[in-house]
Amino acid sequence: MDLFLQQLTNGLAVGSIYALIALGYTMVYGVLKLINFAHGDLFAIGAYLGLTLLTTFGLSQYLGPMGVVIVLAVMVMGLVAVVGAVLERVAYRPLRQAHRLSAVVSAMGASIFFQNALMLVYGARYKVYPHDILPKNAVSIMGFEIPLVRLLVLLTSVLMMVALYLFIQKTRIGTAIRAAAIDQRAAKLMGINVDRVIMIVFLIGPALGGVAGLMVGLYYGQINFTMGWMYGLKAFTAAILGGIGNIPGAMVGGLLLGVIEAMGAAYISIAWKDAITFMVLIAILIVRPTGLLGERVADKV
Amino acid sequence: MKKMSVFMLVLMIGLLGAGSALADDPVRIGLMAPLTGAWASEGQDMKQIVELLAESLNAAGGINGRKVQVITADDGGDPRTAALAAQRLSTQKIVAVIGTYGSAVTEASQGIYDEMDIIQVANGSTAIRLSEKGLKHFLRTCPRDDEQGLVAYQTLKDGGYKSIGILHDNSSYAKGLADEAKTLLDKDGANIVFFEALTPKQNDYTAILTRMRASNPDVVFFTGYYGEAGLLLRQKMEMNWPVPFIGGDATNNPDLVKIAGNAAAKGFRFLSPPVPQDLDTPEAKAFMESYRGKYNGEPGSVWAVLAGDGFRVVAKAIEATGSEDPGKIVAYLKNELKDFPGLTGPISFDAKGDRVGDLYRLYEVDAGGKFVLLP
Amino acid sequence: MSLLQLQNLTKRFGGLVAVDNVSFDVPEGAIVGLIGPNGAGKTTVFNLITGNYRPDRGDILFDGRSIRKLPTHRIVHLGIARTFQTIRLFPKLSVVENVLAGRHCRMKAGVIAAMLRLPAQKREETAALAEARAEMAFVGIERDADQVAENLSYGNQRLLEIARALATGPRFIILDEPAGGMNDFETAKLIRVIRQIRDRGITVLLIEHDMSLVMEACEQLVVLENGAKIAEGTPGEIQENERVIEAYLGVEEE
Amino acid sequence: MKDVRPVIYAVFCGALLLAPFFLNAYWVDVLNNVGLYAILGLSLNIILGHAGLFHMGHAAFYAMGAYTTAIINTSYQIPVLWLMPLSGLVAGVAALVIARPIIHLRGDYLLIVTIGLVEIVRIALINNVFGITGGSNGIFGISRPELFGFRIRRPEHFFFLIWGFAAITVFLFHRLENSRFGRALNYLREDDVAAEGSGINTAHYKLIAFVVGAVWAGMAGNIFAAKMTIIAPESFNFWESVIMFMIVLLGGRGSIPGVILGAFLIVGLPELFRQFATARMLVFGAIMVAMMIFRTEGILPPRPRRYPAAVADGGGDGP
Repeated sequence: MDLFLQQLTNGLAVGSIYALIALGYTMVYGVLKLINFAHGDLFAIGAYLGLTLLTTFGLSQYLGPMGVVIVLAVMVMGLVAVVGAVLERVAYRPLRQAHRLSAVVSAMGASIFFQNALMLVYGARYKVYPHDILPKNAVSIMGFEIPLVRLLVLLTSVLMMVALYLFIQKTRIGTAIRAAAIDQRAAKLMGINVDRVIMIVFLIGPALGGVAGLMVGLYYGQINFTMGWMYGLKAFTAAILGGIGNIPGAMVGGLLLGVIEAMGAAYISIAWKDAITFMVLIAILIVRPTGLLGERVADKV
Repeated sequence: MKKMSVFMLVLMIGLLGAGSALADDPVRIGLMAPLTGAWASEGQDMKQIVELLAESLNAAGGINGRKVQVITADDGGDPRTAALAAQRLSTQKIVAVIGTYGSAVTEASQGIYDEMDIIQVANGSTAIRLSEKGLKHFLRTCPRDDEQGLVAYQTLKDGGYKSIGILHDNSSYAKGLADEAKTLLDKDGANIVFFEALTPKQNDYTAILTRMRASNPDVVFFTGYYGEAGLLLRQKMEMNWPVPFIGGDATNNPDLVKIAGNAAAKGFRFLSPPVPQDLDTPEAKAFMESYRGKYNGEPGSVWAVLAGDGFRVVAKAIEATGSEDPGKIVAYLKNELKDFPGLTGPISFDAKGDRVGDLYRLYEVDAGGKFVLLP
Repeated sequence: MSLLQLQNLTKRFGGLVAVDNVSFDVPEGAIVGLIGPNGAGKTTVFNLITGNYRPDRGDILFDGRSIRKLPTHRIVHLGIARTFQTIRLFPKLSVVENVLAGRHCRMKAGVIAAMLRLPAQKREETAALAEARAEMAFVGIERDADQVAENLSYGNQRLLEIARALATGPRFIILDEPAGGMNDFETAKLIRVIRQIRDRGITVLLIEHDMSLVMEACEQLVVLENGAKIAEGTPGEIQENERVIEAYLGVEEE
Repeated sequence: MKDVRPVIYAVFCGALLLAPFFLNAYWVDVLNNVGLYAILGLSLNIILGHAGLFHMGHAAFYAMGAYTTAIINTSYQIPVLWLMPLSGLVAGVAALVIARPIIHLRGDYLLIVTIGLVEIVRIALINNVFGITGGSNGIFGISRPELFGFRIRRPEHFFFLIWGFAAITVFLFHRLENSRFGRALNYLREDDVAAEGSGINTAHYKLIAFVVGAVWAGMAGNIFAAKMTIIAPESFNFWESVIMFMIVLLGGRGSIPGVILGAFLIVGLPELFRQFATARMLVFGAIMVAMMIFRTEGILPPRPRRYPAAVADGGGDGP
């Protein structure tokens, strides 16, 4: 039982990062019906930018650990949001009227571009975040030793998700985003500036991806230029698992994916872990073809 | 439509025109390395080192008065790209090729070089079978997995551990080493409580560590690469698990300490051929000096340095035989070259083209994050 | 004899009873209209007949045989063809290819025959093309054969859907608001086409809001309201029927 | 407008046929890779281009074909090319079994499942499933193919094998496209409710599209195994599927010339960019985005099928 709970927290920690990245996929998908294959690379850019900002400004000399994290997060979110918006303007907007898959190829091209740009700028070797930013101690909860950082990761992700959810549900811009997600043409007729909505989505999604990258950097320490591909794929899986286009779905899908991975590794096989994850995913989709929280679209005939 | 046809035409001409090779004076030596892809850092190091050595060789007058030209091809760390790279290099009138890193990648190129009578000196491909095929022109400056397996077995045995966990990453190399060590330990009746593979390039290994911890080993032997090893050490410390880790030679990279942090890396031991920093031969010292001078840092790993050794033995053999005949060069390397002063210690080859001598040393990471050679 | 018999058909969507215990027969060779206010469940009845939805209760007999559990393409194969309320053509394909889609279920050639272009396959293709052209000529759109379907006028798109349905070689055809979006001239043409279809021996069941078309073309009407059948009879009888008048009162006429 | 396409095709074929006599072994081998991916792209085109199914796991079928050949050739010494039909068959049967439960998934849900498929296959191969795949070492020592007693070993030899097979593929697939089967796939791609309502068994055709594509990918796997003589799981990773996917979309969904051009661009361009050294993939990525922006429906989108004019009795023959 102890082991089970331990693995559960392991899974939730990983899953919360997947969830944060998955949010970006799902938001963009909701409005544009586009799988932004470059999203994982925006996440990696966030991780690298975080490192650059941290080392060039020597933030930890002036601020306490929480201060560093918050200032970094804000800066990274801002910068990655700009990259995301530029990506949308350059690589996706010209393809908006084209077949959906055309934009997918453009996204893949952008992904290759970003990944290699990171390699050229930062080099192919692993990059490492300084070790002394975050506290190393563990807290004891119900007899468990849980590293404090891990709790912070989990907490930050959940906070971000709640904030995003409230933003989408309660604000005017959020309503416009939801309207555009349901029917772009109708939204346009209702006087919603769809271009602006898309731009906002391409600011928020990448910002969340970027902050996830920063968290991975701070938490795990090690980053490399190919990391976006792996995390991107996992997060896309999470978004689909939850029902793509659905914001709570991305959260549930991400956390669940992390837990499935941890449990697969714990109780079945470590080497087959990723295969088990995909098998579970396929099984779930066979039963629920539009993911856990996805709407069931009945055929309108 | 017209634009299209022009485009096709240009493409065809490009393909037709780009392939012409020029014949000229210098001794041409190929380098096949993973300049892009997952192992790009190793490949770029290999290129830096071989180019540096070629430069200093040329500055010193070249081989028998002839300049050396290094021709590099990117194998992408992937067998299919490697086969292409090999085809590309074999049209470039090279005498020998240095490289490459991964065993499967080397394997995909071996046949092509052999058919073209080009000497291949691999630097990081430790899979046993590569030299068991009877290829005439294949050599390597790195030791084989069975040798390291034997050393690993000795180390684990001498440590007196009662229960042993073995973790690899399912790569051809790490799996080979893990299997080799396990076979020897099993013969001895050692208690292996854990034998599994992790998935590389994923940041979170806590699930695996938690499970491994439950099987309660006295020591863990990890045969994979330094990136994962660093994370394992770090996450192991975060969960307050004091078990000692021993790594295979792929963990020999200063980045390991950077990733794990000094505190977590302290006490980690690994097997490796000695790195040039630890050799006090004049060659190694001179090399390190010029490397630091040019690239302002240390070489990333011993494998890239072994590519440098490959280059040096080939240059030596061409000089000694005064010939570019592959048969003569290989015969010289296998039969006459004895204890050549390499950057990684004395180099000799056996009849299969494998490097002779027990190369492995045991290193430990000290509190300051330095790799200390254990006696 | 009745070609199609609906027996106590019921379909629920969540709490809503879309079709409530509906029974009626369609005699062979007739033109029958299914009418009723918006949301009465007419299209749902069609979707039940063609297998797009499964009934919760009741049965559908075609030529005396239950088709309740058959997939749509099997039902088409048995001889029931349909058009859709919202036009569903293959918009990027040419008109002739759209009609050939209907021919598909009467053809046999498989992958290997197609790759090797066997003589039987070639004959079949030639014949199918001729039949497709005949159906286009029948509805009067043969001049647009090589147009892309989405470029056709609205009325012609409706006719193209009918041609595609006819190309399946049906005994029974279901038309869902065939005059929707047509002008008077096109509607008049449509009425001629519907009669000609019947003259070919094909039984017709149609939903239509255009009452002039219904009264002129149909020989028998079935009226639905809130999913239930409220009347059945000749156009004359229906026009007199109290309940029908009541049902249509207050409902805006289209 | 006069149709210049046949002229372009003829020039292209002529140039291609003469290429091995002028190019060195390296460039011939580049062309071999292009050819191999053209075959793979054409087979994926049936599924992705014609049937419109988002399938990003084609490398799984390619792997099955290659491993079938490798395992049987190394254990029973059966000549490599004889195993080509068997490789296709194994991949085809696997497609039939795998695709059945997932075929009803829509768009992106199918996409992730097929990505999962290729990952499951790769992980199974790495973990030496059934003890026959050789784990991450893969399988080595696959013998060279022989055709009519001639031993195929050098790139120039493979050139004719690969492009010969590509030519056969084009010939057969062109006919397939212009048939009842090809049209049925297009109908269900455009609107599967309407297709079903027109009497087309859409589930069946989706399945058959998968099977035909998989059979061809399996046969391409056979050639790949013969050419490499060693195969390893990493040759069939998700990235390979992505490459095939991009070839079809960049070239033009449903267009044979488009897919072949796509193979030239996606496989050939990175080779032309070698002068950019480590930046070559960066340039490649940027060019992909640019090409997609300038030709949003692919570079050579398919042309509409032509049907002989009315009262055609010599007809049935497509363009």
